[in-house]
Amino acid sequence: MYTEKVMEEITNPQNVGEIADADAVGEVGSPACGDIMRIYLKVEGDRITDARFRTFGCGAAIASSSMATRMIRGMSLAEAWAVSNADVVEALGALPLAKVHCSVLARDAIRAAINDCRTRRGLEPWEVRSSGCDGETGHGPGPENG
Amino acid sequence: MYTEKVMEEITNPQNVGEIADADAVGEVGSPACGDIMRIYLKVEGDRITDARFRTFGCGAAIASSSMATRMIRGMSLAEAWAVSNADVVEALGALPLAKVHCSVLARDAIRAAINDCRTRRGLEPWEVRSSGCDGETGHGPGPENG
Amino acid sequence: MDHAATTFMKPEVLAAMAPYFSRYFGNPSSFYRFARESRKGVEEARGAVGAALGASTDEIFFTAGGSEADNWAIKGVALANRERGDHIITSAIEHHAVLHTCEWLEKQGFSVTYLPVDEFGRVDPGDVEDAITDKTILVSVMMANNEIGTVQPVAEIGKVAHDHGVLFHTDAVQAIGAVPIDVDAMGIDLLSLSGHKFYGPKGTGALYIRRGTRVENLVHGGGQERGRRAGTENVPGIVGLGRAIALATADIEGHNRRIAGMRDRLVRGVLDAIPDARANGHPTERLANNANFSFRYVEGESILLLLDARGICASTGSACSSGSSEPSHVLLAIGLSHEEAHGSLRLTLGDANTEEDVDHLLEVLPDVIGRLRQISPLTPISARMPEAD
Amino acid sequence: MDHAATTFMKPEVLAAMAPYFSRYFGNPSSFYRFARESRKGVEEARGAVGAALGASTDEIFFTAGGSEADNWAIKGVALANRERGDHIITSAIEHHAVLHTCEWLEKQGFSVTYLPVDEFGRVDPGDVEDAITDKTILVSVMMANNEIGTVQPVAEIGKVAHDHGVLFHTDAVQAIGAVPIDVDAMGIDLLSLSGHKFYGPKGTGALYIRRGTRVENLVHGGGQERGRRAGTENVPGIVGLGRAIALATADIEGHNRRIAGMRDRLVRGVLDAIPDARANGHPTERLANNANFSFRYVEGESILLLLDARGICASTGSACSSGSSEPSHVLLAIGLSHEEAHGSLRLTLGDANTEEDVDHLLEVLPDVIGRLRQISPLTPISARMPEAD
Ligand SMILES: Cc1ncc(COP(=O)(O)O)c(C=O)c1O
Ligand SMILES: Cc1ncc(COP(=O)(O)O)c(C=O)c1O
Repeated sequence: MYTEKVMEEITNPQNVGEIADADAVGEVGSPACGDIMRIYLKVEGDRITDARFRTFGCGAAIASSSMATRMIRGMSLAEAWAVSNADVVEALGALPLAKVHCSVLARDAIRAAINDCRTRRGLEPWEVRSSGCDGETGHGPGPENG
Repeated sequence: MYTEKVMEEITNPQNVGEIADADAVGEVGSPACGDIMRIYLKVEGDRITDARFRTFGCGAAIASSSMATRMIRGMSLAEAWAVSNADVVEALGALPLAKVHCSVLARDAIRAAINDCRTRRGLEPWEVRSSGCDGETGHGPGPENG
Repeated sequence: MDHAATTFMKPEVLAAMAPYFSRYFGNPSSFYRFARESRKGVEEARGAVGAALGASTDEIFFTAGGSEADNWAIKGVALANRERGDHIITSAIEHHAVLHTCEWLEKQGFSVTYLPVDEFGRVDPGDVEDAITDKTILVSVMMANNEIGTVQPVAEIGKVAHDHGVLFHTDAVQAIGAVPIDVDAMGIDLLSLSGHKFYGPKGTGALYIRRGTRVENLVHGGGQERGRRAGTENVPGIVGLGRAIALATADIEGHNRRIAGMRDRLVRGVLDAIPDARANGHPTERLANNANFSFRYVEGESILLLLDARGICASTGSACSSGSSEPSHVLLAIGLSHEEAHGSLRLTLGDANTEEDVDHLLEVLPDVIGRLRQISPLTPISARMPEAD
Repeated sequence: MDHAATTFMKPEVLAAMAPYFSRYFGNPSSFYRFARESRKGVEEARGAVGAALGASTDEIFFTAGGSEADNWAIKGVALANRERGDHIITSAIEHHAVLHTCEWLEKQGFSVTYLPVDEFGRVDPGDVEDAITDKTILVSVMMANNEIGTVQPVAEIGKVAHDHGVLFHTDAVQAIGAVPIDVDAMGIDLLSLSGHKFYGPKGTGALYIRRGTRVENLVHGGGQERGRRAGTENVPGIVGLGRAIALATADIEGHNRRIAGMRDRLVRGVLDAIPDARANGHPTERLANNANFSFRYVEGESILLLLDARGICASTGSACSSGSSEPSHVLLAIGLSHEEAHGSLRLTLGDANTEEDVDHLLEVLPDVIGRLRQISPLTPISARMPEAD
């Protein structure tokens, strides 16, 4: 069902854990949905210097969180906001169709963390609509267009 | 489907043919039914001295006619009338359930021939109800009880 | 000579199935890597079926045989499209898997038109067109008939159906490996097939469903076959079906040429040797392997029995097993009398048959018919052999 | 350790099937002597199934699996007895082959009661009695549950049904070879089974129908299975099913003793080694081979994946594949929270398992759960292993 590459990401996920003095935390999902993703960020100026996660969920959820945190380390907040779920899938190589919603969750968790960061700094959050259990999300305007 | 014994009766039927100067002929069935049996008798006094048949029909029909003519040779007319379809099946050893109606046809053909004989002699026919395509027959009272 | 009833399984087919019985026995819907081989086997077979029909892989759904496929196609379309209409068109010479399914739908309130056929067993596409009403949701006409071998003008019928926005199902159980099939060119929306008719395993089949076609499930339950046919997949069977259809459709033309050569010699030989006989079905639009005869004055089952005693397997449309021995609905539909219909014989050649088999049949059959005619009260004196005893 | 999903085929079963693929390939409904071996094989298998259930041979009808048998039984009884009533009683923990069939019948205008179960997954026969109305035509309660292994009080339920003149169907797919069955003593009118759950072939199954029970056909067509299930018989499959059921039911008690011994050690070992874990299902009224756990804070699919990476096949009630990842209806029905239901693991032992497999599982599973709990945001600090990097 999963490719070798995704299985590697599941059996050896990167960036597992919390950041004690995190500058931002984003969480999406719920136990009822079967998926919870929580992403911790360390942000210096505009740049993400550390990203970690905790995830309750299926293999694709773990792999997506692991890959997402790897991708956004070193990015600016705007760059990280622009990471789409398709980018996550591409970085993983492939996900089964039924599992693509997990990559959407990862994107949403990143965005939730970024907005947490902005709020803590007294800034308006960028617009986002959160995803339900079914992984459908409205595409709020990113920083590029808002 | 058929036992070896019945197959033997089908591949080597006995008493096939006509009797040129028959004392009686009985025919039952129709082409639409898929079965026609015609039995020819030579009767001396009360005794059947020869019996022959022609049959259009399935294997069981051929085997039943063959066996029936073998059975009634040498019988009195009353004895032959008393031959039941079960007697024919028993003499054949066994018939598939779906083929039992062929033994009924054989009995009916015998009875038709016997009544033809009685009629030619100016006697009342014994009571009989003829069978339809489905092989169901009413059991008219035989000579024993009428 | 009864390959239309069922075929032996080719050694290549059994060889393809073998590893899936005990080594790759995983449930393809299971999750772990161990089940991957099973999944791969199933998906390769799906590809082979798709390729044989000119269809996409995701339009192929495996079933337990031709009957299930026919039932599913017809009930599935009927029940899923009820609000669009309640009228179905089929032909009088369909297999019972289609006819009895239509009769069942009639009991559920649908109305069914059973189109007549001509003396050769062909449906007229014009009749299909005339029968279509604004209530019609489905036309189901078989690609090739199992008794008399007649091949239908499927592409024309498909076009008529589509011109009127009606779905078209065809029972291609007898056509696989015999008629080149392209579901798009032929306008087919649903197509049934059965593995054991082309040297594949018994108890396997498939239904082609054109993408986007609304079909209700027949077997509800687990999510197998993308949620459309419940039940743990018969992995070895499916793998065997895939291998068999690839073999059967690799060289349809060459296969037909070889088989039709034998068949034509057989038909000529029989008609030359036996008077009061006719060949049923279409002279040219017919399956290469099928020969169907009516012999007057005799009944089909007894022909089979005497042939069987001489080592020849055959079939008859006369099914004298129900007590009320019904003659073949196909033979009656092409205009035969009850008597002629009762005296029918179907010989269907296959990969195992040789010219020697044809010689043997031509040697045995005239004698068999002769002996039965001697027994029959219907035979005119002129057609009778000299009395035996 | 996923024998409830499917089993490998025993060598004896394949050996029994082998001659029927290519040597005795006749169509058992054919007529000639050549087909006799096929017929004999099918009828012997029918006898074996009848013997395993305490039923007569003529009450056994072969199908293409458990799902078809469930569909046939429930739709067949419903449609054939509609004028007597339109109410069906089943349980909340049935297999989807039963539940989705009942839902389909609801769409056709039937009404269905889905009985609750207790925390161990048992149906209360008193609830069955209370649910029966004068419109009730069928009770369908499974003999043993496929996820949590709970065995139902089938005989009591059968008695209640019969006391009220209601037919009783049971899905015994998981029970064959594990629960001794006597359809008369248990008051069963219809019973479904599936070959590949007891080392028989995939794509085979059977429905027991008590003599005289009114059941409409599911697959219409030819006269196979005494006119009740159309389709050329899957002769090798049927023969294999017969052989497999004879083997599986030869020594149920001995088999259960051996398997339950391993299973009990496994359950004790898991609960001892892993905190915040519970064993689901009934403590005693359960299949000998089934162990079902909930591990808090983690999700089932990820458990499977990590086990798979260590060479262990297992199953979970959490089916996170539809997008809206539904937790198991069975686990919710016994009162688990969504989180607990998502974190379930089913291990089912079979003839191929040894004590070494149990050792291996006990070695691997605590680590797997530990690693996933370390990843999970739900895990309390107290239940977390020291951070890795
Ligand atoms: C309890 C139960 N019923 C029905 C089925 C369906 O059986 P099959 O997959 O053979 O159709 C299964 C197995 O998946 C089962 O466990
Ligand atoms: C034309 C046709 N349709 C359907 C069927 C049914 O196929 P199966 O016996 O595989 O269910 C057959 C064969 O018996 C057939 O010849």
